[in-house]
Amino acid sequence: MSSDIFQDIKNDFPIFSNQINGKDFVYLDSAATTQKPNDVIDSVVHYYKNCNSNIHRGIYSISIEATELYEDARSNIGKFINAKSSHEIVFTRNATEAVNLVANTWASQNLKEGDSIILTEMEHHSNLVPWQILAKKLNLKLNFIEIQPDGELILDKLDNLFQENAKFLSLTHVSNVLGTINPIKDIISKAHEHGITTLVDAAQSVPHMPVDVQDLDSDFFVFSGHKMLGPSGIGVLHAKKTLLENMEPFLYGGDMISNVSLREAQWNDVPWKFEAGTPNIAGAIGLGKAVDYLNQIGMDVIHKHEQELYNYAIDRFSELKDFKIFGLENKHSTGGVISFSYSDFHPHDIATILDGESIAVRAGHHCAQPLMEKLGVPATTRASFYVYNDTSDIDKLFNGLQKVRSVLT
Amino acid sequence: MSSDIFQDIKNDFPIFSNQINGKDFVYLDSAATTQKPNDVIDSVVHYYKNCNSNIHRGIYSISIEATELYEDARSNIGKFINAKSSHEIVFTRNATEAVNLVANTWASQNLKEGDSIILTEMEHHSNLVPWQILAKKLNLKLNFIEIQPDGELILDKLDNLFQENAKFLSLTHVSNVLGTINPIKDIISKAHEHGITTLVDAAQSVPHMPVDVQDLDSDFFVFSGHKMLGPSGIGVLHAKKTLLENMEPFLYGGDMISNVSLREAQWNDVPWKFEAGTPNIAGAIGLGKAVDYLNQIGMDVIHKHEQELYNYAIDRFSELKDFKIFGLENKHSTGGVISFSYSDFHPHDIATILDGESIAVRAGHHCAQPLMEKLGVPATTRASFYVYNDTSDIDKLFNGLQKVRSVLT
Amino acid sequence: MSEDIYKEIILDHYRNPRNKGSLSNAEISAQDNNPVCGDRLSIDIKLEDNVVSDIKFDGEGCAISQSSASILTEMLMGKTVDELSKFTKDELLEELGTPSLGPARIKCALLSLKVLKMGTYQYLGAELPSDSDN
Amino acid sequence: MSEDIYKEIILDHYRNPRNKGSLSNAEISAQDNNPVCGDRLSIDIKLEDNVVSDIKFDGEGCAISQSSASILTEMLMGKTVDELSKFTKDELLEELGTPSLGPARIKCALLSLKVLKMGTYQYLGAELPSDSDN
Ligand SMILES: Cc1ncc(COP(=O)(O)O)c(C=O)c1O
Ligand SMILES: Cc1ncc(COP(=O)(O)O)c(C=O)c1O
Repeated sequence: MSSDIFQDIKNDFPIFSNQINGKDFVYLDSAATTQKPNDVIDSVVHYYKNCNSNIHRGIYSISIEATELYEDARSNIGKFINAKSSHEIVFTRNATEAVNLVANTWASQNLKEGDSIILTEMEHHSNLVPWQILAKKLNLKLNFIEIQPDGELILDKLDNLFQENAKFLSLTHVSNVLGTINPIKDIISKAHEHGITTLVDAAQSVPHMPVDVQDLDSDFFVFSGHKMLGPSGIGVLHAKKTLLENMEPFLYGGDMISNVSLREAQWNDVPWKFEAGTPNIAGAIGLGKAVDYLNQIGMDVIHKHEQELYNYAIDRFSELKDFKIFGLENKHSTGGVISFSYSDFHPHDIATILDGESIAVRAGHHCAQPLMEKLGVPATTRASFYVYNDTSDIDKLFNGLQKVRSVLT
Repeated sequence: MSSDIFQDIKNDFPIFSNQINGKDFVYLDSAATTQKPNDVIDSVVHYYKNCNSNIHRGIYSISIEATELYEDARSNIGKFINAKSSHEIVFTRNATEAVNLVANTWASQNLKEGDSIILTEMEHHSNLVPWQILAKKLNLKLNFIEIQPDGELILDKLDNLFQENAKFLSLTHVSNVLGTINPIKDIISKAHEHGITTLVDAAQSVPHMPVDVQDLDSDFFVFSGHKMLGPSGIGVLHAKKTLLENMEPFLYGGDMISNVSLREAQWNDVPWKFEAGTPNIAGAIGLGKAVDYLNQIGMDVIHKHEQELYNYAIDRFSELKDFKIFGLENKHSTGGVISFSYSDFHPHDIATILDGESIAVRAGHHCAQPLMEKLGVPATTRASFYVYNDTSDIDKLFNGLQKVRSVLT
Repeated sequence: MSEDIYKEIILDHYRNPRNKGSLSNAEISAQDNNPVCGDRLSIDIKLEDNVVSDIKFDGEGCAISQSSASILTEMLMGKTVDELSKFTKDELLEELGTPSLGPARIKCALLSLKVLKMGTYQYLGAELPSDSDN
Repeated sequence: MSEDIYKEIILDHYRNPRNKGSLSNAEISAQDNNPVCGDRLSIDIKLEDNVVSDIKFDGEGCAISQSSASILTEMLMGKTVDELSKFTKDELLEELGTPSLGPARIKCALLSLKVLKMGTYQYLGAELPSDSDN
């Protein structure tokens, strides 16, 4: 492979020291969630064992330490995506909550009856259903950027979609089913020409490639910590500061206020205005450490690693009869995801039989039912890669797929 | 003390094996957040090291295992508060989010212009500000159950408050400043006679005393995991199942749906309908373990332990000049919380000087500014107890308070 | 939770489904699907004197759901409507030979039974008993 | 983060605040509070030929905020308005003798400076420069 960094990397991830079903564990479901390196687990444990306390309002030493760790994590994550200021980083539970936050605040305040929201046909349910509901509530129109059979967006009709009533565009950076990297910088720039505000669902891009929110010029930008080596229950909303400052809060309660009387309240500064109640402190700290770990390898190195794995896999799987990779012709793939069909074997049977070989892949609609419909299948099997995967994992998947055929025919 | 269980209990909590500022650590801020026992930390680590994966949709072994752990935690927590069914337990980030969930769903759907919401003057901001905002949005009235100087609710005017337009009552079970245990069973029963739906903020009761939601007959009931030995970032909404079933969802996205097309979606069953996106899996699992730990001791034993500490503290502190405990005359105190003033020393100075002695107490408004106003102080100093505290902690606090006087006079 | 659940009987019925197709004028007829995996299943039953005289299933889906449907149709032939309404999931799972199917796949195995129950209760004009939760 | 921040000078000014009170007809006058801890502070300044000729502070709060205000008033006597507007927090913190006050208490120490700046900028008709974040 491209880099020796990946040689012994599985040792950093304690889950790979276990045998599962008596065999070495092959994890190929990182698009759903990623495994955690010791650094991240240790940082969570360190917080619990050494400075576990509530933040922001404590005067004593461990609370000051915890507050610093929490806010340092915010800065760290801000730098990772090149945010202009760490005050543009709002901690949420996950990407889903971040999308809902924007739907309930900025979009609810600024969109009016007759306006339209532009989405794509390849959105994850989390970047689709919140807009369906908002559209019903405010009488908005939803319009979709369609996709070609190879999984690329059809962009030559953008000028039609970006007409007068279009006010908001929410789209995924990378498809969680096909791995397509959408040319969001161009799309955002065109959207801005039409005065359209934009949200990028970066749940599948930030973990896998270098990303620069200032360069992309996105207005809102969301991702999940658990998909990038980080802990459970922490996600991020990035937004331009002036947007955040002009938005009403999302949830109300402790910590997001500056002053409260029985009938009135004033808000804290951004980003805290959007973090009501005691946050997932350990989660934020762990995500900061995950970013350190990723930075040590380098996001460009990770991106290249996954593309090499992808090419190796495509090559190997070409030997399999009736094996079809969705979006294979697509030239803009992260390399992190392979969705496939295999003869007429049902994805659930494939996944179950692979599990018997201690290989974890996902089978189902991947929270993208409209895309499944477009692809003409009820479900696919999906193998997805990350830093800890190597060609031996792909070889084992290859052998597993042969086993599937022998069991089912 | 009452029970030998508490003899060596500090050994279960790794934070107490550290010295802080060169001295044994005395933690007296459990009302803000509690320390974590090894059992809880280990359960989080176990998840990350052995079955870290996304839940509900995975077909492979570790995902099945993680799903079981997550759903077992739900059952466990349901039993802990004697919920009728584990399907009445919704995981949230914290108590604050749970209150906001109800404000944005049930209350938004069912309250109409002119209706009134009843609160009390001792609410935490998290059970106050969401209702202020909803009241503004829907033109509702807010009415407050007042408190006496000793910290008890004035209940003889309830009949006036519970008049025709009163439709919703949201009140705290135990005050986080005064420790007052409100007679919520009676209040709820009276509210129900008037057709008033109820929410109980149990953030300070569930951790400290036996609680039975069927006996209390609350409609909605919220608490936070981090205040009961559980991890960061996990909280609970309990609600009667028919209420949950008739509520619109709160957040939209993956996992809370059963079926999605480009323009329509159907919802999953309760409680999953209210858990959009990848949840805090490790958090839920850890909270399940916290409940096991608390059960091993017994909630009645914990309650008694805290009351013994409280009585011991009151006794010792009576020797201090100009030392005033707020709500001391109150006969219904958990025993978990002592808020005090001490001469004219400012709470921040008290807390800072105690920190120098490695004693953590809280100073400030405790997210209850209206209550502070009622008490006629800008802030108080608060010491709060939990399972791991003992009389030696109180002795050290006593010595610390003498040091405060010697530094500041 | 491994290929062990693909017992011979399941694979046999998966490869050679029995009673596949549909019946016109069936007295009992129902269908359902599992959107998570796209399994789709319909069952048609003809009755004579309250006894199953013919039965067919149709659908698409995984080996477990389809073979379970095929096996179920064989088990039901000749049964009375009363017996249909009382048929238990344990009977079906025992016949499948995979009692420890695990939570991820058990829904697949029980889809056919769910469809049977929907149809039978509808025929009887009764309400489907809901699973007890917890 | 301990009692070490209670240096002699702080305790001296806490116990015996200088220039406490208010001035009528002050040219510069401002007040602010910190709702988190309930600190409250006002500063009044009389100018003669653009030079501080009298200065008083009033308020309630912790030892740090009140002594810092008292110390600040002593430091400002005789300064020009231009010098007031350029006065830095480092000058004040150095005088307090507690450069490592820590994030939890530094706001207390700087409340008096914040009030001074509010009043001075208002007097000058200029906009208060916002702190750079991050
Ligand atoms: C009575 C009460 N309600 C609500 C809360 C809010 O809890 P959280 O910050 O975990 O949402 C607290 C904790 O500070 C509390 O004491
Ligand atoms: C493209 C995309 N968007 C959003 C999400 C939702 O992420 P989460 O469940 O962490 O909120 C996912 C993950 O499943 C995803 O792949």
